[in-house]
Amino acid sequence: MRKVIHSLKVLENKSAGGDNFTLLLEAPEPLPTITPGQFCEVKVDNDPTVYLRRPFSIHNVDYKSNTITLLIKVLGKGTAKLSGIKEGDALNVVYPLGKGFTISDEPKVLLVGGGCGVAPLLYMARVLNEKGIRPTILVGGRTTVDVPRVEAYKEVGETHVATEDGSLGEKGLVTQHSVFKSHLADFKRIYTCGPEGMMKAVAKAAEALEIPCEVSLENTMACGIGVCLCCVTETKEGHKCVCTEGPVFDSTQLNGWNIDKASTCSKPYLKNE
Amino acid sequence: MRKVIHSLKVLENKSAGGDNFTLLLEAPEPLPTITPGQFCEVKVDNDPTVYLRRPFSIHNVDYKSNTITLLIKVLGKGTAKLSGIKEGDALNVVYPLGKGFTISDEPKVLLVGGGCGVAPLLYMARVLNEKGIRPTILVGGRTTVDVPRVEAYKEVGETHVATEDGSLGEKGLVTQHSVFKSHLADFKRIYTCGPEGMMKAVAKAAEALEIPCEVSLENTMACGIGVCLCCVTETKEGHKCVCTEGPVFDSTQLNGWNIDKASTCSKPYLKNE
Amino acid sequence: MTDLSVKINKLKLKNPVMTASGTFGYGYEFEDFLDLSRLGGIVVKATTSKHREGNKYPRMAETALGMLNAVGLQNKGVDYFVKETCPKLTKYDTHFFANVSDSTIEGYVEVAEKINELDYIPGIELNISCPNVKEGGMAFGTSCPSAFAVTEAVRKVYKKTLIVKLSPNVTNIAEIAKAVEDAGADSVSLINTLLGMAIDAEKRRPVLSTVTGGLSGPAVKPVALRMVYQVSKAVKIPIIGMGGISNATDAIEFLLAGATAIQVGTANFIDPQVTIKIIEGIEDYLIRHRIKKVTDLIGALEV
Amino acid sequence: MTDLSVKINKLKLKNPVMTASGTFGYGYEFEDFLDLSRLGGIVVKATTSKHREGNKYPRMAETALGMLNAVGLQNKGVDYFVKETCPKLTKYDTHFFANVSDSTIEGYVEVAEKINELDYIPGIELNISCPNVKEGGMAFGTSCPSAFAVTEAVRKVYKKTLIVKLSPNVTNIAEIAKAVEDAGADSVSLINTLLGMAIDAEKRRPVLSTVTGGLSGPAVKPVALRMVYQVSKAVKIPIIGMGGISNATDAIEFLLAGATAIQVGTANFIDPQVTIKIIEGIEDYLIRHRIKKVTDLIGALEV
Ligand SMILES: Cc1cc2nc3c(=O)[nH]c(=O)nc-3n(C[C@H](O)[C@H](O)[C@H](O)COP(=O)(O)OP(=O)(O)OC[C@H]3O[C@@H](n4cnc5c(N)ncnc54)[C@H](O)[C@@H]3O)c2cc1C
Ligand SMILES: Cc1cc2nc3c(=O)[nH]c(=O)nc-3n(C[C@H](O)[C@H](O)[C@H](O)COP(=O)(O)OP(=O)(O)OC[C@H]3O[C@@H](n4cnc5c(N)ncnc54)[C@H](O)[C@@H]3O)c2cc1C
Ligand SMILES: Cc1cc2nc3c(=O)[nH]c(=O)nc-3n(C[C@H](O)[C@H](O)[C@H](O)COP(=O)(O)O)c2cc1C
Ligand SMILES: Cc1cc2nc3c(=O)[nH]c(=O)nc-3n(C[C@H](O)[C@H](O)[C@H](O)COP(=O)(O)O)c2cc1C
Ligand code: FES
Ligand code: FES
Repeated sequence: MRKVIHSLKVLENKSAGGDNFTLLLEAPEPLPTITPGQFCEVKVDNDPTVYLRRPFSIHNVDYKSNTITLLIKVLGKGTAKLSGIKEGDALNVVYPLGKGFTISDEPKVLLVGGGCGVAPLLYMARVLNEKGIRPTILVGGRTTVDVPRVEAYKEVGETHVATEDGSLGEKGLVTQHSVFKSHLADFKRIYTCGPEGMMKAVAKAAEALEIPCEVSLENTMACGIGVCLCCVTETKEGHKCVCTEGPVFDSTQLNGWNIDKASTCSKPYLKNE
Repeated sequence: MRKVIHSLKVLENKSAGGDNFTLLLEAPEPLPTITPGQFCEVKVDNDPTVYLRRPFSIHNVDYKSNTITLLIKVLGKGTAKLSGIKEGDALNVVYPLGKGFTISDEPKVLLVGGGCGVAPLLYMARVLNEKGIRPTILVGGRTTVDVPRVEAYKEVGETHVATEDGSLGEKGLVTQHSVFKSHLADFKRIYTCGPEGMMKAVAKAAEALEIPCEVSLENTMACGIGVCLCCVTETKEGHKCVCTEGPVFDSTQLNGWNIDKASTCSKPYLKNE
Repeated sequence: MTDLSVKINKLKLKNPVMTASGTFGYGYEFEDFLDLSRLGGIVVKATTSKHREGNKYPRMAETALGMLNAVGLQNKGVDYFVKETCPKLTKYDTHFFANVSDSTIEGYVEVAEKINELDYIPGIELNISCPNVKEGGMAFGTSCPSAFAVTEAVRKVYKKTLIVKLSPNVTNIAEIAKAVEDAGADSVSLINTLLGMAIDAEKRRPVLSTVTGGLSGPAVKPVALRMVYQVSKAVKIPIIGMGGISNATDAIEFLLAGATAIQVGTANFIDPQVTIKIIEGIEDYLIRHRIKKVTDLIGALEV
Repeated sequence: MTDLSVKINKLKLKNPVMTASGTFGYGYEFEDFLDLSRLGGIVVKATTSKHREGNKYPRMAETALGMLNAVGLQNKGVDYFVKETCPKLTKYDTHFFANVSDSTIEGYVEVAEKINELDYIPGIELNISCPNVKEGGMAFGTSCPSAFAVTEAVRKVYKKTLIVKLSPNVTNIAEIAKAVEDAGADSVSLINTLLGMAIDAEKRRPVLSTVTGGLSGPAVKPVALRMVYQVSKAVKIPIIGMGGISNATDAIEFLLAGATAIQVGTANFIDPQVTIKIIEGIEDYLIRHRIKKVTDLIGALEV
């Protein structure tokens, strides 16, 4: 898969509720082939406090209109700056990066997302749809605004919601949702993305049932292309780069995830914060 | 004179020909008292390559509308960034700074400006006007666009222009202009601002005729308020801070100005560049 | 109530926020912008035994989130300081520290002795780390024996709080800190500027008249923080940390790394009111984290 | 025609723009972004005698126009490098340099000996300046005797171009440069990263698993430039300069300060095509200034 550096044109910057927003970006030439779960590295301009690029999953791809969409949660300086980007502005983006989800022909697929971790699951579901598969999607967050774009998910899969405060869907964590608790064994493939605490719980349950489970990590990155070795995660075979050997890993490959230094998305999700 | 830090509102950003533009800025509370020749320190936001504030002369003051105007030439990173500032934006400015021109009751006054060095002379002329004095103003530059806002100067004084290529006014340097060459002795006060080469030539001619001549220096500055001691110029009494003991100095006070490390405005003015 | 006070030796500061020498003049230059009596302390511009003209212009170069300076200790000498400057400082309710510099040990001692006589100057900061003078200055701060010698000599004549300001341009700053502690310093402050250089590629010339100069500002913060941390493991005397501090978060990082107080330098040029914002930001942080006294943050890094 | 070629020892580079170890992988990771054969040279990621897992995550912290890293020499060891990696490099028309690191002199010698056998590796960069490993690494680069010893030992077994990479975390880098020149180095490269630290004030913890790490990026440029200048006054062998170079102007500044070639590190992360832009920018500069050969810029600073 060829990586490109594009100056993408911002067609739309739309709020997705709470701190979340989507950027619709148009490529200057035909899009490269993009696999669900892959990400891009975005240069944040005009901010003296932001030096490195910022990684974001590719939330949606439309080869026809030659656009990609990002779903971003404002977390700090870079994402705050990006949230103010205007229609017509340009965004320098390196993509597509990393190894995405494995796509099989199994029809019974569960996608589990937490907070802004849902981002890559939309494109994943769409690609599954193209293969005739309608996945079950389970998304969770602390409260309604932490579960962005539920309507979009409903279009591409049977979507269930869990919120900790019960303001949307069932009350509780995704792993406490009735679908997860009672029907997990029905699924042949599980894909999850979100706070590491959640992903670990999902992976554990999946492993107990011997269901293949892929998780998508969000380690901090400097290069995004496998050369700085800053983004490593510990696996059964030693350190692996999340940016090139991931971000998607088979859950059984990983060991010693460090929950509290974990993913950026943990904030809205973990209870005691 | 009390110094303030204001978030000034940009009412207008207007081209003044060539690389020059003016910013009309509104203060959030009554303007402090400002003397012609004083300057301000502007914070340039959203640019990772600009860290320190940038000094600019105060080009005009209107106590009624509570506004000041800056006349700026795009020279590098900071001025380029400022040239893109939009109506409604805010600009963080520390002002008024420095010691301005001495204002006397002498009616025969000559103001000599080169390139963007004309900036402080407009407000100077207006203040003279208020005292009933209509100064003679001589401005020069390489070519027409390097002599910004001639129309504004015509309103406040008898204005003459010299351009090196003869595209506007007389051909040649300001010191070769007929007013300068033939009528210098008529004046009782000379004030000059612009490239140091020009100011030196003006000062030399003035000194020869024993006419008091004040020059306005543009040394690079870090603080603008007399604490870093970076902006010094050599005077008969040792190093003096341009930001607090200047920027205006009596020409006879100064020694050893260093022409080639000179003022920013030298570029459009000096011949062999 | 949140307690912001800290102690440097026996001296109590109302809060840990001081201003760094050479970046805050003699304080009164900032009077229009803030109430000086809110500051924990003010370290004034370097004073030497004799009047000094400093280096030639240009003395400044802007760099990536930082600046180089090559002022070279321009000042009117200690006698002027004692007679003319100090009397102007007595009206403010904060601690003024003199920054003492020179080219020889005798010079340092002379300045310290004279300042020792001033009632309203409770301490000095011995600057053995100025990179911008040909003789002395930084040279004293780059080897243990010379750092020890100058500190010891000054300690003999100086009876009040003696802070020694260390140079970051060394292989092992902890060693130097230990040497000055052994020589009797009450506190160390760090870092002075990192030796750097800027070139004008178009003119093919150094930007500074002195070719090299001292780097300060946000760019140096990671190095400063590391050095404060290293020194805090090596000495028992209180540390005053500085280098690139521009906001309350930066200040808190230095406290966590082991500093008892902090100094704000170059950031004063960008925002003359930054010190007040830092004081208020530290207070907010303490309240938010339910910490009663700022001293609980000192060295509280969980490694 | 403008001549961009430079020579390191007897080795001719097509232009002075190289990539810095640890920031450009083994080169081929950048193949989608640029034509590697346009580069003056590529220094690959550090190789040690044995496979190393490196430090724990997190290994990175963003700082003011810079970053800290604490990778800790993660690599698959010299045997893997010789057997698996090197064969992949032969197809590119540029010079690949191995970056040799270890914890002991024997380790350095072992790696150098093995790489000496590789036809298509014309030189090594001896990394005596890695701040991110507990043993060896930077320790070798912070004293003259140890820098001399490791260089001398490697020189005995390594017959091709030997570049020694210096640490900036020293009081006097010119002295160390002189020591390695005396020990037989063909060239010195500088600077490796400055030791720094980052703290998460909210969590009250260091950001890096190793507490301290190496600072790189634009923030360090003034220090790097000064050190290149100082070293250029001390040694006769060619200098390869680096530290924060992000554009052609930066590169030219290093050449003017005395570097024969330059390396681009962290800037590759921000713009993977930056090296090509730098090469083109240098050429533009030479044309604009009517300079025929880039070598005329080396050390051409008018002081
Ligand atoms: C492969 C990958 C895919 C991602 N996809 C998305 C996505 O689709 N949508 C989305 O909103 N976010 C996504 N993220 C996270 C996103 O990159 C960060 O939220 C963003 O970089 C934060 O930048 P900032 O400048 O706003 O935060 P900063 O101001 O840099 O940091 C704010 C706080 O967050 C912490 N932090 C920053 N980045 C990370 C990180 N990656 N991991 C853990 N802690 C971090 C910092 O340490 C700090 O405490 C992804 C990350 C990765 C690695
Ligand atoms: C008291 C004072 C009043 C001024 N009034 C005006 C004014 O009214 N209008 C106006 O357009 N400009 C004025 N200037 C000059 C103005 O401050 C500079 O042009 C501006 O700071 C350049 O910023 P920059 O970021 O665009 O340039 P940079 O990108 O920082 O620099 C571009 C080039 O210009 C050089 N340079 C930058 N500033 C100066 C300086 N002050 N002196 C000499 N060389 C410099 C740099 O070394 C570099 O080579 C004044 C300066 C002073 C000190
Ligand atoms: C313009 C300038 C002048 C300085 N003069 C002195 C001085 O006279 N004595 C001294 O000990 N330090 C001096 N310093 C160093 C500062 O006090 C401080 O140690 C350094 O700038 C790092 O802090 P900062 O990054 O917050 O500026 C000076 C710094 C600057 C920028
Ligand atoms: C992530 C990272 C990894 C590095 N790894 C090495 C290394 O393995 N060997 C080495 O000699 N230098 C290493 N360096 C240092 C760089 O080669 C270079 O000396 C330093 O980053 C300064 O240059 P820069 O500011 O252009 O990045 C590394 C730097 C970074 C940022
Ligand atoms: S981010 Fe650089 S190797 Fe993964
Ligand atoms: S600019 Fe700081 S003293 Fe003048």
